[in-house]
Amino acid sequence: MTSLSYAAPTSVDAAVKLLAGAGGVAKVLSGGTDLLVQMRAGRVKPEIIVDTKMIPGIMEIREENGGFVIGAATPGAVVEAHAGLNKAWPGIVEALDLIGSTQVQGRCSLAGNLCNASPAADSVPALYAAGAIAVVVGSKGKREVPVEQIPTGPGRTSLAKDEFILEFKLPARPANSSDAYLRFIPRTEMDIAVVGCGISVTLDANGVCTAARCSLGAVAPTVLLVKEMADVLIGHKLDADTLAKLDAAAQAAAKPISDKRGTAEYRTKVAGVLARRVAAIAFDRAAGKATGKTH
Amino acid sequence: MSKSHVTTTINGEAAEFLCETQQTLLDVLRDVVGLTGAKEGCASGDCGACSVLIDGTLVCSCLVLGVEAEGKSITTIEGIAQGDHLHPIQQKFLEHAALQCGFCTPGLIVATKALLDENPNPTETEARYWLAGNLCRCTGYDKVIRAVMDAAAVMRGETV
Amino acid sequence: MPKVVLSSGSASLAFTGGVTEFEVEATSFRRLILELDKRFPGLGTQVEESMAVAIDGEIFQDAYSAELRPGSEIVLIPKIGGG
Amino acid sequence: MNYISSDLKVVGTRPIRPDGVDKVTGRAIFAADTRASGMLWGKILRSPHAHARIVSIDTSKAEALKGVYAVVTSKDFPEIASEEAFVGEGPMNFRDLSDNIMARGKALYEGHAIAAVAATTAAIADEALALIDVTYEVLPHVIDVDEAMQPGAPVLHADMFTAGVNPKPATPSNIAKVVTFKKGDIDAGFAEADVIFEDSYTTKPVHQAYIEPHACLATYAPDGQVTIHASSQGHFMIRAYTAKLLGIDMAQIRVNPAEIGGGFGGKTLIYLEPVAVALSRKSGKSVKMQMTREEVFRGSGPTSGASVTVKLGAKKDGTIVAAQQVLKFQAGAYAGSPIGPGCMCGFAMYDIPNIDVLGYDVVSNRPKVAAYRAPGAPISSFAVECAVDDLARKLGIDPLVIREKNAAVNGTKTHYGPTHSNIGFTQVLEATRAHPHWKAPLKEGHGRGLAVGFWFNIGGESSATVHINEDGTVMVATGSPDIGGSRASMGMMAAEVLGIPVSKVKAIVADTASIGFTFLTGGSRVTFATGMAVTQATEKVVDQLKARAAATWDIPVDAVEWKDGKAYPAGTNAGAFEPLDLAAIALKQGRTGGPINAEVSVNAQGAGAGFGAHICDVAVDKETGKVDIIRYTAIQDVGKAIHPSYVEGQIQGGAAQGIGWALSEEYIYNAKGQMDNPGFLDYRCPVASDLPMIEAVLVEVPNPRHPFGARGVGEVPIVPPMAAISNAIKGAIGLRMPDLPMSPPKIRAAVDAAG
Repeated sequence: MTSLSYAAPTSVDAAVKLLAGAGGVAKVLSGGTDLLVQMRAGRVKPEIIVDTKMIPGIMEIREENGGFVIGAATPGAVVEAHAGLNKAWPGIVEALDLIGSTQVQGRCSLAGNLCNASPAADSVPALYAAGAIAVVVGSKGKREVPVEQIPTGPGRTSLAKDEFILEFKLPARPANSSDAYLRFIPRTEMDIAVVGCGISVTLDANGVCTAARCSLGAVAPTVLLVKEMADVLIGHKLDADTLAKLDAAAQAAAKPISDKRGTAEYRTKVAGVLARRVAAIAFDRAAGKATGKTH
Repeated sequence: MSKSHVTTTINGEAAEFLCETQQTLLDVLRDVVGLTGAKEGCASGDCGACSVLIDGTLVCSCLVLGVEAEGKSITTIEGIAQGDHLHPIQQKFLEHAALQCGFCTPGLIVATKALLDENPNPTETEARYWLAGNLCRCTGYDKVIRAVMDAAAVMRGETV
Repeated sequence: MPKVVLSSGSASLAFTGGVTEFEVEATSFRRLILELDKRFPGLGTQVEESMAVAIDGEIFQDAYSAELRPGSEIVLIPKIGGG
Repeated sequence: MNYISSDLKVVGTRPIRPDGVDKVTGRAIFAADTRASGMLWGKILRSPHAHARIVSIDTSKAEALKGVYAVVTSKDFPEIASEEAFVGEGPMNFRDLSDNIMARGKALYEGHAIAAVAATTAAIADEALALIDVTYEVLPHVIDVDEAMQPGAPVLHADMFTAGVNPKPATPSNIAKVVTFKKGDIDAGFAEADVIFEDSYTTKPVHQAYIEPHACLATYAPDGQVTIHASSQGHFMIRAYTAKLLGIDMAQIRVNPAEIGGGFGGKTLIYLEPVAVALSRKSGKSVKMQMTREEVFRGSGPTSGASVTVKLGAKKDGTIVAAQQVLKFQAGAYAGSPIGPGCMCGFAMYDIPNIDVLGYDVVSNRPKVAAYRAPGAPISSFAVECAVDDLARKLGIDPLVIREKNAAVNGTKTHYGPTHSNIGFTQVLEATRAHPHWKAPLKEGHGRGLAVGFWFNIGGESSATVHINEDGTVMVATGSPDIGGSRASMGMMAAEVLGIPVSKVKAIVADTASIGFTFLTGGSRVTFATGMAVTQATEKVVDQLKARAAATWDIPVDAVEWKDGKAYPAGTNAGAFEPLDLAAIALKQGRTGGPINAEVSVNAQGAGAGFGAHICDVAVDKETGKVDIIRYTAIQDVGKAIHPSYVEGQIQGGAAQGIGWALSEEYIYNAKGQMDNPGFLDYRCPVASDLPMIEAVLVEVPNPRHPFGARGVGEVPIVPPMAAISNAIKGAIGLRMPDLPMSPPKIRAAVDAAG
């Protein structure tokens, strides 16, 4: 049988060298909550596992230029405990919090969730809506990539074999800005999203939206950044008419399949429902009206 | 096949073991170290029966590689009681009949310990969401939640 | 004489040729089984091996030692298991 | 003796269970925790096809792999003639069972075992499985029950001619059996009805989903002696099946009952043990086997899915005068769905003069069904209890009133024959009416549902021994695997009879070589039947204790009475002696006549039927179709709660499983007939945050057949939930959800369809 090796490099360079030097499949291990399941099921058969958690800074959160830098392997539980992130990016925090159980929260990471490239990943729509930047490292050095350019299809990413994500950058927030994420699942916990929606907005003093980014999960082969939804919001308050248009824009953007988690028709309708509900939370938060967890 | 040598701490005591890379921490605990208290219910992180603490953080040991235990401190169900003195969580699970078959119980107790270490005064809803990753098919969770809330009160010194 | 009732339209009717009610001379369940086999070959064994009976309303999974009164009603029903 | 009216000191209290500390400290040994020196790991190759002829199996490459010690296929198991037997739960054909554990000729479902290997590590065993070369001829398959009954459907068994129809059919089909039950004159009944209600319902197969996967450790010694450690609901059942399927004498097989991590009926069948023994026989080494969760779903039995119609006729005042039901049950790949009890239970809660029930047992390309809590009754009752609710709506009658009006009482003759006696349904309905939940105001948009349920409960064969230790403590051993705390209740009944604290009694589960035959733990029979054996054995021990005291005092034994753990002279005429306590008699037992112990085996009859009523409040999100359970109350006649905590636990657990069945659990198949959701992620059992507290209300109408009045408890609570929830949803949004699970997409579609 093929032997599987393991390395836990303590520098980016060492990690990149290991990835570049692998003859067969090399897998980056951060939280392992997807990788180990896939290995167990025989869906991936790596030759080497490169555990990146010993790389300095990769498990930390720091503030930089008024924004935040989140180490790629920072576990969900650590992100959720960070007061600054909860205040500035509650949507990202709640999205990451929705991945798996408390046990999974002890391990799961933004990078893993993004690079697993599932269209139903919970934290990814929130990252898209936030306009997060992934800092990618590899043999050719460092590059900054908008997160929506990382996944290219189910289970596929734009990263080269010798590349991995080191950290995520979240921009500084203007006043009256916030975000929110909701997903729909049949149970209260432990399910994969049937539909997910992330929205980030900035309002003016009158509650009129001046900037917005909207995303949908589990309704296409990858998470979608939906400009048409943002266009509906920008320049408007969240009144009944705007909500109806947002609902319609979300439904129009959704191109889901029918599978064991839901029918295409159902997913399309729920995409509209969630868009309305998420927008309401994001607008309230941006206006300083609501905080706290949604469950 | 070459095995890795891992130096770690298990239930407060220094431990060493040899394992293959693909062996999970659960496999290692059960088949190499001989601690069978953590159970395999799914091997995919969906049932929580294999819950352990790594440096105080609650994880599914089926989703951790054995080699990742290097330098860490692992707490399993076998390390929750102090000698023959049961932890209040264990005592309350017994008093409230919070187990029937007992297969999910080790995982539930380890997860409850992590909850109460972090949040000594959880609401019922917080306890239910925290424990959502620990499937129990026998009890309907009613008596489990009662035991958790009662254990929390005892640990806060409010009741005995 | 005790009365035997086949309330189920199951395999047992194949033994009786569709007869659902008849009387049997027996004072014990054991005797009843023997009489059933005599009258409808195979039925007694079928009842003993894979059926339960209700004697005067009470279900017996095994009625081997049960006594029958002259007016007893014996209903043959499928054996019951559980989860 | 009967203690129903006695002043009880132990029974009815809530002591800590004897196996509790082991289970909260991780010490308890389940089957997967057992080890043997030099043991191998056994793994099973399973069919990827729903229906296929096995053309050839080439195991040579697997056998040649280093570390592989044995490979077995169906050729390693004796061919068995078609023979019906009642060994486990329900009638079982041994030939089918043999085919099910190792496919012979055809693979009948995805997950059907094809071959097995034993190797030094699990990883090598997995690798060996991949080297087994199986040539299949894929056949058309059928999954759905209604489709399986159609003419022209792929036929699974060429020798299956529907039983129960006259004359015998000329061609084989997938309909194994037809069952009918009739009472009164159904046509006359409908003719006199003022109102008729009729509807159709479907349910999906659901798995028992015990958290512990099947596991065993087997050793076939060179002298032919077999030792098995197994997790099962009946180690005598494991012995019987293993003996039969391998042609080994029972005396050569010893089965040790490991702790069992849940069963709910699903561990009343055998899957691994004969395979492990065959691998051990071939390899000369101990073999351990453990299913993955995926194998549990694909390869072990869920309960039936079904298609059901119900037609009810009633007078204007709510009196139901006619009731008709047609049930089509999926049996899985082999005959033997719980169609019988399904047909019997639906209307068992009611006193209806004219009843007609028709049931079909239908095979299709799915895993063979296994028992699951009150097998058949939840499916049948879901349909009936939804129909009764809608009938009440049509009549403008309160849902509790229509059930009170038509409730079965003592003396009600059922449509399947027996007459109800000593039942507590009236008391259950009284407790329902009196419960604050029934009267509590309902929030805007919420709905409240009520449903009732019935299960026979069973008795059967049980053995128990009671030993007095030299220090006066007591050992109780039974042959019943303890699945939910029964060791506690066995010890409590013995302590009560002896008049000593339960802390002085230790109850264990003995292996097949150490105790008399005991039927498996199922059908809610242990507290009833095994409890009866324990009580009688303890009484025999008390007789001996009295005899020893009598001998010590040199007085007649009937001049001694036993009270509170001591022998007393019975009245002043008997003489003036200081009472002798158990410890004092125990200390001298060797010299006063030898060790004191007793074994009793019973075949208990008259288990005492159980009835329950569940009240459920729900909130429905009409936009997403999601249902939240807001409040849940389960009321049940339990006869007498020996250990009330574990009785409540049975009710709460059963209700929770029913909630999963109602809302989220199902087997989902793809077009190839493969299960699409074989894991806890997408099978969706309820998690802690899905449920509210479940209030269990114990109604105690004693069962006169049991020394303490106990009835079976574990089955009834899974019967009412599905209808209670469907009825609550109807209350909330005005729509009937007749198809399980009532999942969000179905509810949203129903809301949209209704406009």
